[in-house]
Amino acid sequence: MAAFLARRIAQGLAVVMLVATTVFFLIHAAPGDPFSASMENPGITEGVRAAWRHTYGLDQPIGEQYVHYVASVARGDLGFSFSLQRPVADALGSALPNTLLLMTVALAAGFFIGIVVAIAQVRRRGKPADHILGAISIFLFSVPDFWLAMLILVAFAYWLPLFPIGGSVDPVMHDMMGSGARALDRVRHIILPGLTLALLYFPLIARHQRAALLDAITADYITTGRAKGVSEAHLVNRHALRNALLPIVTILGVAFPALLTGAVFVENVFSWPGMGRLIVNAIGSRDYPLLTAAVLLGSMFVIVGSIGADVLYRALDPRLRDEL
Amino acid sequence: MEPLLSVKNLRKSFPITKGVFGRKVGEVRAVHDVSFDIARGETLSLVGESGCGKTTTGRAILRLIEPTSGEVHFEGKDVLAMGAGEMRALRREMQIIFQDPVSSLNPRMTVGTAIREGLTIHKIAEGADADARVRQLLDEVGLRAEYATRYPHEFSGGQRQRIGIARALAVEPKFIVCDEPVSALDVSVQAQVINLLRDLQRERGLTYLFIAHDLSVVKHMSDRVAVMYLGKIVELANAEDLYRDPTMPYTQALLSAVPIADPTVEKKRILLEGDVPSPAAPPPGCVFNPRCHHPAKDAACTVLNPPLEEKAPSHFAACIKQPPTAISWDEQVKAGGTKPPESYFPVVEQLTRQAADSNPGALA
Amino acid sequence: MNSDTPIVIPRGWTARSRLIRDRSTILASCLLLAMAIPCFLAPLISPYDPAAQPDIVGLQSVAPSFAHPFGTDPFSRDVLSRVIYGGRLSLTVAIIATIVSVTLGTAYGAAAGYSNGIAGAILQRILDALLSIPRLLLLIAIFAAWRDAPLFYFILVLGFTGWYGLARLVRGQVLALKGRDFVQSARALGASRARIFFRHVLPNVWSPVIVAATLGIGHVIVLEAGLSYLGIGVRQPTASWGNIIQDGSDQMATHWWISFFPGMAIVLTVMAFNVLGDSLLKALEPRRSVME
Amino acid sequence: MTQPLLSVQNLSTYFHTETGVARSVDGVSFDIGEAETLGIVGESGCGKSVTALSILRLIQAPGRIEPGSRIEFEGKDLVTLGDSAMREIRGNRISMIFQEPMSALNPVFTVGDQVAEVGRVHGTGSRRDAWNHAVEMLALTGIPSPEERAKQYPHQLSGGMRQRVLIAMALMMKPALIIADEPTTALDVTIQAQILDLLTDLQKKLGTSILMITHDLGVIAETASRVLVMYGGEVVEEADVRVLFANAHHPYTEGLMNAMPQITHERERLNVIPGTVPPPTAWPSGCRFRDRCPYAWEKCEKEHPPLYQIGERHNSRCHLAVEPERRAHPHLPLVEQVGATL
Repeated sequence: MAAFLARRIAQGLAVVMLVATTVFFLIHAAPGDPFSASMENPGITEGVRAAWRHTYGLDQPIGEQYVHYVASVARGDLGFSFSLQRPVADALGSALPNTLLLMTVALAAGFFIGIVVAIAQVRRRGKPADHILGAISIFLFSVPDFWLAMLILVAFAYWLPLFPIGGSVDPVMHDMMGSGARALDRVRHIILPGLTLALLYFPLIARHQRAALLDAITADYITTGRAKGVSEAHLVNRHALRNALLPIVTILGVAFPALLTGAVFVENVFSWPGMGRLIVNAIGSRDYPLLTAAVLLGSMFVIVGSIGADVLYRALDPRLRDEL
Repeated sequence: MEPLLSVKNLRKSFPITKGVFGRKVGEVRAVHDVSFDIARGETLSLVGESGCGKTTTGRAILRLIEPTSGEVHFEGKDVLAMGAGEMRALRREMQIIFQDPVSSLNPRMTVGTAIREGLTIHKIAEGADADARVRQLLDEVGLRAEYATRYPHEFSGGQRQRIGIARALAVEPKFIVCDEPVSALDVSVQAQVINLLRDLQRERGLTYLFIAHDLSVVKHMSDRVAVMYLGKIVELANAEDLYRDPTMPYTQALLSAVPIADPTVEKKRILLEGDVPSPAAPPPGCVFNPRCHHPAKDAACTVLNPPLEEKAPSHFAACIKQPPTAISWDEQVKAGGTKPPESYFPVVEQLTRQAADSNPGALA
Repeated sequence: MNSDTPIVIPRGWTARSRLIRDRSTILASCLLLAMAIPCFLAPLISPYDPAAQPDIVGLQSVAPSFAHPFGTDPFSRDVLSRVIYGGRLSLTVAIIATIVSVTLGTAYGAAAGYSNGIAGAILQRILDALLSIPRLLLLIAIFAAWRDAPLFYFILVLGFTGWYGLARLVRGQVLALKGRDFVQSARALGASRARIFFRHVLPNVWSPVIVAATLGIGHVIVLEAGLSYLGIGVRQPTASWGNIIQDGSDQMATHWWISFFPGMAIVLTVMAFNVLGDSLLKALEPRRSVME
Repeated sequence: MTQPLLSVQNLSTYFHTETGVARSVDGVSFDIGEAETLGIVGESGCGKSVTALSILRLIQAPGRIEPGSRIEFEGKDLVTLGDSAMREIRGNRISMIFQEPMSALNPVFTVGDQVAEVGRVHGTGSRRDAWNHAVEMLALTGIPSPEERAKQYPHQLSGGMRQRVLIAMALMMKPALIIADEPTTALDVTIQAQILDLLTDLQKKLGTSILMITHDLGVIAETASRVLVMYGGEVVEEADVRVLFANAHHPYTEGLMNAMPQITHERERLNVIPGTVPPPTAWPSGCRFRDRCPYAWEKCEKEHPPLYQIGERHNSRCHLAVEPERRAHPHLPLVEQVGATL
């Protein structure tokens, strides 16, 4: 097990360095740089720009910049954000917990809804309920993330003002609340973005789970179960589900990037102070260090997700447990 | 006369690897020191239970699986030393028929194109000439010529097996490896294909290596039979001799296990204990010793490697407890032997004879 | 009357007839045509010039009416015309980008699956690495830097970042095919590696490729919309479904029609592609029917 | 004669598919007595497995047991029995052994757990009791060190061991009837011998009746006391085992016996039944075997043959029963020549 983990982590680190290199060159090969954008301000002369470039080392040959960059990343130093005027690691560090919170809520809700919907569909397979749930799944699967977020925001924060319009806490009152009220305030704020993300996400789970369940309930061991006198409900809930959950675990690996993508848009629409918002804000100022770091962090998410899925799969499947 | 095909000490092992760098931590001995000759026009059968290495042997001879070591000579030519080009040319002489009639035909290729492929590759015929040959081949295997334009999924298992045979025959080979060609078929269809294979052999002077697990089919098809167990040939003899006087205790058990379609026969069966050991960890000495029922079995069997030796004229078996044997009693004692070899032919032999006498077949 | 009497497998079980009998396939195809035909006939049927700003004050963000069925946007442009022209662009971008990624993915996957030994292992490792890059974040970083790149490059980059999943799928298929008896049978006949590859392996990987392409187009439409919404995709004044939504995003609560109609256009089109891809999958490979 | 344990009367199971109605089992009747082994033999597509599944009502949509079918067991009609009452019978009074021991076992539960589940569903004792009972049953089927084996997963056992697990599962509640659907087809011949030996041994010990379904005439000859031969969803011949093998009447039975190579016989040439089994959506009119039959004449096309009684407890669905002289003039050679009949 330890050897397996060590191998996967080593592979993951190699991948992250590879990604860092690719992104570095893709970005630095672009014409212009962050400071050529601020043309409109006449107070900023070419001399000022040169000084800035010097400060951030952008005037050095690209090879040297790369060596310097790789060395920093290896030390864990992700650079200094031009636009935020603070170390990238700091900025990401304060945004990450919010994103993780949102993703955890969405992951849990998405998996829960997805599995429940799939079981409902399989129990009523071929009947109208199955088709309706399937149509809803495919609809939500096709909706652009940001558009759905906008609709939900407008519907439940403006037209029907049940929830706050954005942020993770009430900007004015939060600091003055007692601990119970603060918790409630946080819950009120996370419901809309969390729900949106879960809605975008559950079709992926539901569709895989439904297929896996259908595979499982046509398996021979289900017939054996019936021949033993086991009830249909018990067959689905115990025999089939236990087998069908296995392939779902592997989706975790695929699901992470999907969730991250969703988070970028949903955070923006709901002004959620997370990584996604940070990234989008960095677009306008061409904040290279921040953008590169975001891609690296995203890769790490994906890698950790897939390692987690592998470990979980091996733990759940007795056929693979011996190989750990 | 020189044999058509000669196999010497053929070995194939598959490595078991582990870790990032594919470190080899062991190997599966699929085929271990297999040797035999096949004469022109003969059918030699390889028979044994699943995992005994019979299919690997067949494919290694054709180099569809690259053997680990050993020699294969076809008409005196060293097959394993050939380069890629030479090997491709030789494939015209040696063909294979597969077990699974579903998987052995390309689903996106019409029957005609599939049969024609060999003609094109070896530039045997093209155009109208090739069409005519395809029609003739279809006819020869008992299918209608119009079927050339259809796809494999439109045919039943038995028909597909005929198509596979036509495809192999197209290049006019001298030698065909029949890898369980009838195992996937129902009894009545199986009989059609068996008869077809025998007729083709007679008409075209073909030589077969017939691989199967069904001992009744093997008896019907073969001139000689080699019994394999855990990657080794443990007995090799003329079909008649082998079925009448099985010498290796494994063969005896195998034959006694075959259910007989005659309720009047009183069966006395040698029931083997347990399962075949894993080919990744074959037992030392005789590979069959943990399950052996020979009364003279002793510690020597777990040490000495029994050679495949001639026990009766042209009847080879690998057992140091069945006389005659070249492994002297002294050697056996030195290896821990306590029971001297003795001739042992349990009930099986009488059983098969009795049955043959008492019931000459309902129709025959 | 011999062994060749009846053809056992009913012809009705073929992929084509399964597809034709499937009601959702027909619905999806009709929907797709209904969306695509107007888009590609944009100059003929569009009521206004999509870039015209007739009256920036009087016609600013007007609600849907007979004259402007989808209303107008903050620059007084007709939303319906922009949705039609935007659709032409969005669809074109998605189709070309998908062609690029399907070509690359099939080629790479086939090469990775068909090469033996070290070459195959290296190709697989590279693929593993590529698969762990989050596509959207990468695209944001690239387009933030290359903000003035022409549309053509935008499409190419979309294509070049979209083939990893398909490559993995194709590689898996090719590996499975290599072990199939009919490939062994071709080898035994003396077929060359090239012949085996082109005659026996490639023709059998088309079905997952077609499915992936169908689903891929839908995916790229959404992706393009997202990037345009963030301001780094298709640029103003050229209309694309994504940037029309952006035009109205600030006033969603008060002028919902600006963002709503292009959004609906995306949903309907993408849904049609997804349903179609799903039915194709069911028809071509009844065992695997999950979108990836 | 005493009341049979199981009496199947006019059983029809059709599959209502898009490509037509598949009449997989079409009017099958038979009885099984106490401690008897009835064999059903036939090739793939003859309806033998569907018959077995129908008895336990394990047919899934689009399959359906047609009205008019009766399956009488211990005084109840299984066709009309309520679902929960039917579940009471499954695994308890009638149990089943399947062909593929690997896929018939759930890969994610231990084998002990799966055997014990039968006890938990039907028993009254605690989980502990069920487990202990399961271990006993595993021991009974000859699994060495059953306590440890019970804690293993199916993939950790060999094919023969898995089949023993299925047998243990079937025997848990000491059922009156075991349906064995090709129980040894997936096994090697030496393992098959072990399993058949075990089954007959256990039957003697426990007095259970067995319905043995197989395509292998050898297995039938060695295990069954009475045999049904099925073709085209119908019983085409039934007789006591010795009578059947000595005196096969139906041309299909006869053809099958002579098509099979046998280890005990020398045969220059195998007899061939030409053609293949027609699809169950399109059985031929009249006799369903007629276009593969060497004796078929006009009557066979026009008239669906009834099950004629031709001897004591020996029936055959063939018009030769009333016109036996036609057997002397087959219009097809009994040993087919390749190419001759194209």
